[in-house]
Amino acid sequence: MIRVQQEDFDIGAELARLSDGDHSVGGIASFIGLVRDMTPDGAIGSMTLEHYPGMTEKQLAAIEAEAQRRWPLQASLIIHRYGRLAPGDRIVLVATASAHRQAALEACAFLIDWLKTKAPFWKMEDGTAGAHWVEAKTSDDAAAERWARPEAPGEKAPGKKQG
Amino acid sequence: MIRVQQEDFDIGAELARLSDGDHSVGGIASFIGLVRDMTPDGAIGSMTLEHYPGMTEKQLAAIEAEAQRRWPLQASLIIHRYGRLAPGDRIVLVATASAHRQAALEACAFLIDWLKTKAPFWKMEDGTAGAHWVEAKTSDDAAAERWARPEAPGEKAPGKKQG
Amino acid sequence: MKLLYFAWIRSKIGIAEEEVAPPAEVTTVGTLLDWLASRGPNYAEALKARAVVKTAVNQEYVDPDHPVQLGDEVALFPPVTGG
Amino acid sequence: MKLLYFAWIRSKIGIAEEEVAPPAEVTTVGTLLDWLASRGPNYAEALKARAVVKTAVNQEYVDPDHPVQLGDEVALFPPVTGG
Repeated sequence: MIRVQQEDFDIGAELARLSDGDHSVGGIASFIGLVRDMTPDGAIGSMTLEHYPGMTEKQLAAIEAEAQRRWPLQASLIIHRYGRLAPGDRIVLVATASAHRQAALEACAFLIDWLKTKAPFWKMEDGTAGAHWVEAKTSDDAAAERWARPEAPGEKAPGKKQG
Repeated sequence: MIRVQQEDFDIGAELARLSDGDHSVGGIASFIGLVRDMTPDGAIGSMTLEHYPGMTEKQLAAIEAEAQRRWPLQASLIIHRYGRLAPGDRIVLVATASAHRQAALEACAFLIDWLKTKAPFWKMEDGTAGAHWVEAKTSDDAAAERWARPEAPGEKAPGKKQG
Repeated sequence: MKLLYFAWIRSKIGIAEEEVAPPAEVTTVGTLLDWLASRGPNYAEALKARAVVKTAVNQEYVDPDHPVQLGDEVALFPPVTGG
Repeated sequence: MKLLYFAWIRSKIGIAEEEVAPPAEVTTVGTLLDWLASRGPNYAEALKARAVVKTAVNQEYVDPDHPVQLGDEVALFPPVTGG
Protein backbone atom coordinates (compact mmCIF):
# COMPACT_ATOMS: atom_id res chain seq x y z
CA MET A 1 0.00 0.00 0.00
CA ILE A 2 1.18 3.53 -0.73
CA ARG A 3 0.04 6.84 0.74
CA VAL A 4 1.08 10.42 -0.01
CA GLN A 5 -0.19 12.83 2.60
CA GLN A 6 0.45 16.04 4.51
CA GLU A 7 -0.49 14.69 7.93
CA ASP A 8 1.72 12.64 10.25
CA PHE A 9 1.22 8.89 10.69
CA ASP A 10 1.07 6.46 13.63
CA ILE A 11 4.08 4.15 13.40
CA GLY A 12 2.74 1.58 15.86
CA ALA A 13 -0.64 1.29 14.13
CA GLU A 14 0.87 1.20 10.63
CA LEU A 15 3.36 -1.56 11.47
CA ALA A 16 0.80 -3.60 13.42
CA ARG A 17 -1.52 -3.51 10.39
CA LEU A 18 1.16 -5.19 8.22
CA SER A 19 0.74 -8.51 10.03
CA ASP A 20 -2.76 -8.07 11.39
CA GLY A 21 -4.58 -11.38 11.07
CA ASP A 22 -1.73 -12.89 9.02
CA HIS A 23 0.26 -15.22 11.24
CA SER A 24 2.48 -16.34 8.38
CA VAL A 25 4.47 -13.12 8.87
CA GLY A 26 7.73 -13.82 10.70
CA GLY A 27 9.34 -10.40 10.44
CA ILE A 28 8.58 -6.75 9.76
CA ALA A 29 11.37 -4.43 8.69
CA SER A 30 10.87 -0.69 8.57
CA PHE A 31 12.67 2.56 7.94
CA ILE A 32 11.51 5.98 9.12
CA GLY A 33 13.06 9.12 7.64
CA LEU A 34 13.10 12.24 9.84
CA VAL A 35 13.85 15.93 9.31
CA ARG A 36 17.29 16.73 10.75
CA ASP A 37 18.06 20.11 12.34
CA MET A 38 21.55 20.24 10.83
CA THR A 39 22.45 19.45 7.25
CA PRO A 40 25.66 19.90 5.25
CA ASP A 41 24.25 23.36 4.39
CA GLY A 42 23.83 24.47 8.01
CA ALA A 43 21.11 24.62 10.67
CA ILE A 44 17.60 24.47 9.33
CA GLY A 45 14.41 25.84 10.85
CA SER A 46 11.92 24.11 8.61
CA MET A 47 11.66 22.17 5.38
CA THR A 48 9.07 22.19 2.62
CA LEU A 49 8.52 19.07 0.56
CA GLU A 50 7.12 19.59 -2.93
CA HIS A 51 5.98 16.69 -5.07
CA TYR A 52 4.37 15.86 -8.41
CA PRO A 53 0.84 14.67 -7.64
CA GLY A 54 -0.09 11.77 -9.86
CA MET A 55 3.44 10.84 -10.86
CA THR A 56 4.40 10.41 -7.20
CA GLU A 57 1.71 7.79 -6.64
CA LYS A 58 2.59 6.10 -9.94
CA GLN A 59 6.30 5.89 -9.08
CA LEU A 60 5.72 4.72 -5.50
CA ALA A 61 3.33 2.03 -6.73
CA ALA A 62 5.93 0.90 -9.29
CA ILE A 63 8.67 0.77 -6.64
CA GLU A 64 6.43 -1.24 -4.31
CA ALA A 65 5.47 -3.61 -7.15
CA GLU A 66 9.14 -4.15 -7.96
CA ALA A 67 9.86 -5.07 -4.32
CA GLN A 68 6.93 -7.50 -4.33
CA ARG A 69 8.31 -9.03 -7.53
CA ARG A 70 11.81 -9.48 -6.12
CA TRP A 71 11.05 -10.71 -2.60
CA PRO A 72 8.34 -12.93 -1.09
CA LEU A 73 6.44 -10.25 0.86
CA GLN A 74 3.13 -10.72 2.68
CA ALA A 75 2.66 -6.95 2.82
CA SER A 76 4.45 -3.68 2.20
CA LEU A 77 3.83 -0.03 2.90
CA ILE A 78 5.16 3.33 1.73
CA ILE A 79 3.91 6.54 3.36
CA HIS A 80 5.49 9.81 2.25
CA ARG A 81 4.54 13.25 3.53
CA TYR A 82 4.67 16.58 1.70
CA GLY A 83 4.29 20.20 2.77
CA ARG A 84 5.99 22.06 5.60
CA LEU A 85 7.85 19.99 8.20
CA ALA A 86 9.99 20.86 11.22
CA PRO A 87 13.15 19.17 12.56
CA GLY A 88 12.23 15.89 14.24
CA ASP A 89 9.13 15.44 12.06
CA ARG A 90 8.64 12.16 10.23
CA ILE A 91 8.98 12.40 6.43
CA VAL A 92 8.64 8.85 5.22
CA LEU A 93 7.88 5.32 6.39
CA VAL A 94 8.68 2.22 4.37
CA ALA A 95 7.93 -1.21 5.80
CA THR A 96 7.87 -4.81 4.62
CA ALA A 97 6.41 -7.99 6.10
CA SER A 98 7.65 -11.45 5.16
CA ALA A 99 7.86 -14.97 6.49
CA HIS A 100 11.64 -14.57 6.33
CA ARG A 101 13.70 -11.83 7.90
CA GLN A 102 16.30 -11.42 5.15
CA ALA A 103 13.54 -10.84 2.59
CA ALA A 104 11.94 -8.21 4.84
CA LEU A 105 15.26 -6.48 5.58
CA GLU A 106 16.48 -6.41 1.98
CA ALA A 107 13.14 -5.32 0.53
CA CYS A 108 12.93 -2.50 3.11
CA ALA A 109 16.40 -1.19 2.16
CA PHE A 110 15.47 -1.51 -1.52
CA LEU A 111 12.25 0.50 -1.04
CA ILE A 112 13.94 3.47 0.60
CA ASP A 113 16.96 3.41 -1.75
CA TRP A 114 14.82 3.40 -4.87
CA LEU A 115 12.33 5.91 -3.46
CA LYS A 116 15.24 8.32 -2.82
CA THR A 117 16.21 8.42 -6.49
CA LYS A 118 12.90 7.76 -8.27
CA ALA A 119 9.99 9.32 -6.36
CA PRO A 120 9.37 12.91 -7.52
CA PHE A 121 9.83 14.82 -4.26
CA TRP A 122 11.98 17.91 -3.73
CA LYS A 123 13.12 19.39 -0.44
CA MET A 124 13.49 23.09 0.18
CA GLU A 125 15.27 23.87 3.43
CA ASP A 126 14.70 27.13 5.25
CA GLY A 127 17.74 27.75 7.36
CA THR A 128 20.10 30.32 8.79
CA ALA A 129 21.44 30.93 5.27
CA GLY A 130 17.95 31.48 3.82
CA ALA A 131 15.83 29.08 1.80
CA HIS A 132 17.47 26.75 -0.72
CA TRP A 133 16.62 23.63 -2.68
CA VAL A 134 18.45 20.54 -1.44
CA GLU A 135 20.84 19.04 -3.98
CA ALA A 136 20.63 15.36 -4.89
CA LYS A 137 23.43 13.25 -3.43
CA THR A 138 25.62 10.97 -5.52
CA SER A 139 25.64 8.59 -2.53
CA ASP A 140 21.89 8.12 -3.08
CA ASP A 141 22.50 7.21 -6.72
CA ALA A 142 25.14 4.72 -5.59
CA ALA A 143 22.77 3.20 -3.03
CA ALA A 144 20.05 2.76 -5.68
CA GLU A 145 22.59 1.36 -8.12
CA ARG A 146 23.24 -1.54 -5.71
CA TRP A 147 19.80 -2.88 -6.63
CA ALA A 148 20.28 -2.62 -10.39
CA ARG A 149 19.91 -5.90 -12.27
CA PRO A 150 21.35 -6.97 -15.57
CA GLU A 151 18.83 -6.32 -18.31
CA ALA A 152 17.17 -9.48 -19.57
CA PRO A 153 16.87 -9.84 -23.35
CA GLY A 154 13.90 -7.84 -24.58
CA GLU A 155 13.30 -6.37 -21.13
CA LYS A 156 13.74 -2.71 -20.26
CA ALA A 157 15.48 -2.40 -16.89
CA PRO A 158 13.34 -0.34 -14.48
CA GLY A 159 14.49 3.28 -14.50
CA LYS A 160 16.58 2.66 -17.64
CA LYS A 161 14.74 5.38 -19.50
CA GLN A 162 15.69 7.93 -16.86
CA GLY A 163 17.96 10.61 -18.46
CA MET B 1 19.41 0.08 25.43
CA ILE B 2 18.55 -3.58 25.96
CA ARG B 3 15.54 -5.15 27.65
CA VAL B 4 14.62 -8.78 28.32
CA GLN B 5 11.03 -9.17 29.40
CA GLN B 6 7.93 -11.34 29.37
CA GLU B 7 5.47 -8.59 28.53
CA ASP B 8 4.75 -7.15 25.08
CA PHE B 9 6.09 -3.74 24.01
CA ASP B 10 4.65 -0.67 22.26
CA ILE B 11 6.38 -0.34 18.87
CA GLY B 12 5.29 3.26 18.28
CA ALA B 13 6.45 4.46 21.68
CA GLU B 14 9.74 2.54 21.52
CA LEU B 15 10.68 3.87 18.09
CA ALA B 16 9.61 7.44 18.90
CA ARG B 17 11.87 7.36 21.95
CA LEU B 18 14.93 6.65 19.77
CA SER B 19 14.89 10.15 18.31
CA ASP B 20 13.00 11.97 21.05
CA GLY B 21 14.61 15.38 21.53
CA ASP B 22 17.50 14.49 19.22
CA HIS B 23 16.96 16.20 15.88
CA SER B 24 20.28 15.01 14.52
CA VAL B 25 18.61 11.64 13.80
CA GLY B 26 17.79 11.33 10.09
CA GLY B 27 16.63 7.74 10.04
CA ILE B 28 15.37 4.92 12.25
CA ALA B 29 15.57 1.34 11.03
CA SER B 30 13.82 -1.46 12.87
CA PHE B 31 13.06 -5.14 12.70
CA ILE B 32 10.25 -6.90 14.55
CA GLY B 33 10.26 -10.68 14.85
CA LEU B 34 6.87 -12.42 15.20
CA VAL B 35 5.67 -15.91 16.06
CA ARG B 36 4.51 -17.69 12.90
CA ASP B 37 1.63 -20.16 12.91
CA MET B 38 3.36 -22.48 10.46
CA THR B 39 6.98 -23.58 10.60
CA PRO B 40 8.95 -26.19 8.66
CA ASP B 41 7.87 -28.59 11.45
CA GLY B 42 4.14 -27.96 10.94
CA ALA B 43 1.39 -25.82 12.47
CA ILE B 44 2.13 -24.52 15.93
CA GLY B 45 -0.29 -23.55 18.67
CA SER B 46 2.14 -21.79 20.96
CA MET B 47 5.84 -21.28 21.59
CA THR B 48 7.85 -21.07 24.77
CA LEU B 49 11.05 -19.05 24.80
CA GLU B 50 13.62 -20.06 27.38
CA HIS B 51 16.72 -17.97 28.05
CA TYR B 52 19.78 -17.77 30.27
CA PRO B 53 19.19 -14.84 32.65
CA GLY B 54 22.38 -12.91 33.16
CA MET B 55 24.17 -14.20 30.10
CA THR B 56 21.33 -12.98 27.87
CA GLU B 57 21.71 -9.40 29.05
CA LYS B 58 25.51 -9.65 28.79
CA GLN B 59 25.39 -10.95 25.20
CA LEU B 60 22.75 -8.45 24.06
CA ALA B 61 24.76 -5.59 25.57
CA ALA B 62 27.90 -6.84 23.78
CA ILE B 63 26.04 -7.10 20.46
CA GLU B 64 24.67 -3.59 20.87
CA ALA B 65 28.12 -2.24 21.81
CA GLU B 66 29.61 -3.85 18.70
CA ALA B 67 26.96 -2.15 16.51
CA GLN B 68 27.73 1.20 18.17
CA ARG B 69 31.43 0.60 17.49
CA ARG B 70 30.92 -0.20 13.81
CA TRP B 71 28.32 2.43 12.84
CA PRO B 72 27.69 6.05 13.87
CA LEU B 73 24.46 5.52 15.84
CA GLN B 74 22.65 8.11 17.93
CA ALA B 75 20.67 5.38 19.67
CA SER B 76 19.88 1.69 19.50
CA LEU B 77 17.45 -0.69 21.14
CA ILE B 78 17.05 -4.43 21.61
CA ILE B 79 13.93 -5.81 23.30
CA HIS B 80 13.55 -9.60 23.49
CA ARG B 81 10.70 -11.42 25.15
CA TYR B 82 10.70 -14.81 26.85
CA GLY B 83 8.01 -17.15 28.14
CA ARG B 84 4.91 -18.42 26.38
CA LEU B 85 3.88 -16.72 23.13
CA ALA B 86 1.13 -17.34 20.57
CA PRO B 87 1.21 -17.00 16.76
CA GLY B 88 1.19 -13.32 15.79
CA ASP B 89 2.87 -12.27 19.06
CA ARG B 90 5.95 -10.07 18.90
CA ILE B 91 9.17 -11.80 19.98
CA VAL B 92 11.89 -9.25 19.40
CA LEU B 93 12.45 -5.64 18.38
CA VAL B 94 15.79 -4.27 17.25
CA ALA B 95 16.09 -0.64 16.17
CA THR B 96 18.81 1.83 15.31
CA ALA B 97 18.84 5.61 14.93
CA SER B 98 21.47 7.45 12.91
CA ALA B 99 22.02 10.66 10.99
CA HIS B 100 22.49 8.48 7.91
CA ARG B 101 20.10 5.88 6.58
CA GLN B 102 22.66 3.32 5.41
CA ALA B 103 24.22 3.23 8.89
CA ALA B 104 20.80 2.70 10.47
CA LEU B 105 19.79 0.00 7.96
CA GLU B 106 23.05 -1.93 8.16
CA ALA B 107 23.32 -1.75 11.95
CA CYS B 108 19.72 -2.97 12.27
CA ALA B 109 20.39 -6.02 10.05
CA PHE B 110 23.60 -6.65 12.00
CA LEU B 111 21.80 -6.57 15.36
CA ILE B 112 19.18 -9.16 14.40
CA ASP B 113 21.68 -11.40 12.56
CA TRP B 114 24.09 -11.48 15.49
CA LEU B 115 21.33 -11.82 18.06
CA LYS B 116 20.03 -14.89 16.20
CA THR B 117 23.31 -16.77 16.65
CA LYS B 118 24.71 -15.30 19.90
CA ALA B 119 21.91 -14.47 22.34
CA PRO B 120 21.10 -17.48 24.58
CA PHE B 121 17.43 -18.03 23.75
CA TRP B 122 15.80 -21.33 22.84
CA LYS B 123 12.41 -21.87 21.27
CA MET B 124 10.15 -24.78 22.09
CA GLU B 125 7.21 -25.08 19.71
CA ASP B 126 4.00 -26.75 20.79
CA GLY B 127 2.28 -27.94 17.66
CA THR B 128 0.17 -30.60 16.04
CA ALA B 129 3.12 -33.00 16.30
CA GLY B 130 3.63 -32.33 20.02
CA ALA B 131 6.22 -30.11 21.68
CA HIS B 132 9.73 -29.95 20.27
CA TRP B 133 12.80 -27.75 20.54
CA VAL B 134 13.47 -25.70 17.42
CA GLU B 135 16.71 -26.56 15.66
CA ALA B 136 19.24 -23.86 14.82
CA LYS B 137 19.37 -22.98 11.12
CA THR B 138 22.58 -22.95 9.11
CA SER B 139 21.12 -19.98 7.19
CA ASP B 140 21.28 -18.01 10.45
CA ASP B 141 24.96 -18.88 10.83
CA ALA B 142 25.54 -17.74 7.25
CA ALA B 143 23.71 -14.47 7.90
CA ALA B 144 25.83 -13.78 10.99
CA GLU B 145 28.99 -14.74 9.11
CA ARG B 146 28.39 -11.86 6.68
CA TRP B 147 29.33 -9.50 9.49
CA ALA B 148 32.55 -11.30 10.47
CA ARG B 149 35.66 -9.18 10.27
CA PRO B 150 39.26 -10.20 9.84
CA GLU B 151 40.92 -10.40 13.23
CA ALA B 152 43.31 -7.53 13.91
CA PRO B 153 46.72 -8.50 15.38
CA GLY B 154 46.41 -9.05 19.11
CA GLU B 155 42.63 -8.68 18.96
CA LYS B 156 40.17 -11.48 19.72
CA ALA B 157 37.34 -11.41 17.20
CA PRO B 158 33.95 -11.24 18.95
CA GLY B 159 32.46 -14.70 19.23
CA LYS B 160 35.79 -16.30 18.26
CA LYS B 161 35.86 -18.33 21.43
CA GLN B 162 32.52 -19.93 20.56
CA GLY B 163 32.98 -23.68 20.08
CA MET C 1 0.67 20.18 -24.49
CA LYS C 2 0.71 20.66 -20.74
CA LEU C 3 4.04 21.62 -19.16
CA LEU C 4 4.75 21.23 -15.44
CA TYR C 5 7.74 22.71 -13.61
CA PHE C 6 8.99 21.67 -10.17
CA ALA C 7 11.42 22.82 -7.46
CA TRP C 8 14.05 25.34 -8.64
CA ILE C 9 13.03 24.94 -12.27
CA ARG C 10 9.58 26.19 -11.26
CA SER C 11 11.12 29.02 -9.17
CA LYS C 12 13.33 30.17 -12.04
CA ILE C 13 10.64 30.02 -14.74
CA GLY C 14 8.21 31.68 -12.35
CA ILE C 15 5.16 29.52 -13.02
CA ALA C 16 4.19 25.97 -12.01
CA GLU C 17 2.44 24.96 -15.23
CA GLU C 18 1.27 26.18 -18.61
CA GLU C 19 -0.40 25.02 -21.81
CA VAL C 20 1.80 25.43 -24.90
CA ALA C 21 1.51 24.75 -28.64
CA PRO C 22 5.10 24.28 -29.79
CA PRO C 23 6.11 24.67 -33.45
CA ALA C 24 6.30 21.67 -35.77
CA GLU C 25 10.07 21.11 -35.30
CA VAL C 26 9.41 20.14 -31.65
CA THR C 27 9.06 16.37 -31.90
CA THR C 28 11.11 15.14 -28.92
CA VAL C 29 11.79 16.13 -25.32
CA GLY C 30 15.19 17.46 -26.43
CA THR C 31 13.77 19.75 -29.13
CA LEU C 32 11.03 20.85 -26.72
CA LEU C 33 13.72 21.99 -24.24
CA ASP C 34 15.60 23.82 -27.04
CA TRP C 35 12.44 25.68 -27.97
CA LEU C 36 11.53 26.43 -24.32
CA ALA C 37 15.02 27.88 -23.66
CA SER C 38 14.42 30.37 -26.48
CA ARG C 39 11.20 31.69 -24.94
CA GLY C 40 12.82 34.17 -22.55
CA PRO C 41 15.66 34.78 -20.09
CA ASN C 42 13.78 32.99 -17.25
CA TYR C 43 13.45 29.83 -19.37
CA ALA C 44 17.06 30.10 -20.59
CA GLU C 45 18.27 30.43 -16.99
CA ALA C 46 16.14 27.49 -15.74
CA LEU C 47 17.36 25.24 -18.54
CA LYS C 48 21.02 26.39 -18.53
CA ALA C 49 22.28 23.24 -16.80
CA ARG C 50 20.53 20.88 -19.21
CA ALA C 51 22.40 17.82 -17.92
CA VAL C 52 20.63 18.00 -14.53
CA VAL C 53 17.12 18.64 -15.89
CA LYS C 54 15.03 15.49 -15.54
CA THR C 55 12.02 14.99 -17.75
CA ALA C 56 8.83 12.95 -17.55
CA VAL C 57 6.24 12.46 -20.26
CA ASN C 58 2.82 11.42 -19.02
CA GLN C 59 4.36 10.79 -15.57
CA GLU C 60 7.08 8.38 -16.76
CA TYR C 61 10.79 9.25 -16.77
CA VAL C 62 12.10 9.67 -20.32
CA ASP C 63 15.31 10.51 -22.16
CA PRO C 64 15.72 13.60 -24.42
CA ASP C 65 15.08 11.55 -27.56
CA HIS C 66 11.62 10.52 -26.33
CA PRO C 67 8.85 11.78 -28.66
CA VAL C 68 6.35 14.43 -27.51
CA GLN C 69 3.02 15.30 -29.06
CA LEU C 70 -0.02 17.44 -28.47
CA GLY C 71 -1.98 16.18 -25.49
CA ASP C 72 1.12 15.02 -23.58
CA GLU C 73 1.82 16.08 -20.01
CA VAL C 74 5.51 16.96 -19.91
CA ALA C 75 7.26 17.69 -16.60
CA LEU C 76 10.67 19.32 -16.05
CA PHE C 77 12.39 19.03 -12.70
CA PRO C 78 15.77 18.70 -10.96
CA PRO C 79 17.02 15.38 -9.56
CA VAL C 80 14.63 14.22 -6.84
CA THR C 81 15.48 14.64 -3.14
CA GLY C 82 12.68 12.94 -1.21
CA GLY C 83 12.79 10.21 1.40
CA MET D 1 31.18 -25.30 40.53
CA LYS D 2 27.70 -24.34 39.39
CA LEU D 3 26.34 -26.13 36.33
CA LEU D 4 23.39 -24.80 34.30
CA TYR D 5 21.51 -26.75 31.61
CA PHE D 6 19.20 -25.26 28.99
CA ALA D 7 16.64 -26.36 26.39
CA TRP D 8 16.82 -30.05 25.40
CA ILE D 9 20.02 -30.58 27.38
CA ARG D 10 18.06 -29.56 30.49
CA SER D 11 15.12 -31.79 29.46
CA LYS D 12 17.36 -34.81 28.94
CA ILE D 13 19.41 -34.40 32.12
CA GLY D 14 16.20 -33.70 34.03
CA ILE D 15 17.40 -30.76 36.13
CA ALA D 16 18.07 -27.10 35.35
CA GLU D 17 21.10 -26.61 37.60
CA GLU D 18 23.32 -28.24 40.18
CA GLU D 19 26.41 -27.69 42.31
CA VAL D 20 29.20 -30.18 41.57
CA ALA D 21 32.73 -30.84 42.84
CA PRO D 22 34.44 -32.61 39.94
CA PRO D 23 37.58 -34.75 40.45
CA ALA D 24 41.05 -33.26 39.96
CA GLU D 25 41.42 -34.43 36.35
CA VAL D 26 38.63 -32.05 35.34
CA THR D 27 40.60 -28.94 34.35
CA THR D 28 38.87 -27.87 31.14
CA VAL D 29 35.37 -27.67 29.69
CA GLY D 30 36.18 -30.75 27.60
CA THR D 31 37.24 -32.89 30.56
CA LEU D 32 34.23 -31.60 32.50
CA LEU D 33 31.91 -32.87 29.76
CA ASP D 34 33.74 -36.26 29.74
CA TRP D 35 33.20 -36.59 33.48
CA LEU D 36 29.56 -35.44 33.29
CA ALA D 37 28.77 -37.98 30.57
CA SER D 38 29.94 -40.73 32.96
CA ARG D 39 27.54 -39.71 35.71
CA GLY D 40 24.53 -41.59 34.40
CA PRO D 41 22.49 -42.53 31.32
CA ASN D 42 20.60 -39.20 31.34
CA TYR D 43 23.89 -37.27 31.20
CA ALA D 44 25.33 -39.65 28.59
CA GLU D 45 22.23 -39.17 26.44
CA ALA D 46 22.24 -35.37 26.79
CA LEU D 47 25.93 -35.15 25.86
CA LYS D 48 25.88 -37.79 23.10
CA ALA D 49 26.05 -35.27 20.27
CA ARG D 50 29.00 -33.41 21.74
CA ALA D 51 29.62 -31.37 18.57
CA VAL D 52 26.37 -29.45 19.03
CA VAL D 53 26.73 -28.79 22.78
CA LYS D 54 27.62 -25.13 23.33
CA THR D 55 29.36 -24.08 26.51
CA ALA D 56 29.72 -20.88 28.46
CA VAL D 57 31.95 -20.23 31.48
CA ASN D 58 30.87 -17.31 33.62
CA GLN D 59 28.40 -16.32 30.89
CA GLU D 60 30.95 -16.11 28.06
CA TYR D 61 31.07 -18.58 25.15
CA VAL D 62 34.14 -20.83 25.39
CA ASP D 63 35.80 -23.70 23.50
CA PRO D 64 36.32 -27.16 25.03
CA ASP D 65 39.94 -26.35 25.91
CA HIS D 66 38.89 -23.45 28.13
CA PRO D 67 39.93 -23.98 31.80
CA VAL D 68 37.33 -24.51 34.52
CA GLN D 69 37.80 -24.15 38.25
CA LEU D 70 35.83 -24.20 41.47
CA GLY D 71 33.56 -21.20 41.71
CA ASP D 72 32.90 -21.07 37.97
CA GLU D 73 29.40 -20.94 36.53
CA VAL D 74 29.40 -23.39 33.61
CA ALA D 75 26.43 -23.59 31.24
CA LEU D 76 25.64 -26.30 28.67
CA PHE D 77 23.12 -25.69 25.92
CA PRO D 78 22.22 -26.40 22.29
CA PRO D 79 22.76 -23.83 19.52
CA VAL D 80 20.63 -20.78 20.26
CA THR D 81 17.34 -20.19 18.42
CA GLY D 82 16.11 -16.77 19.58
CA GLY D 83 15.15 -13.70 17.61
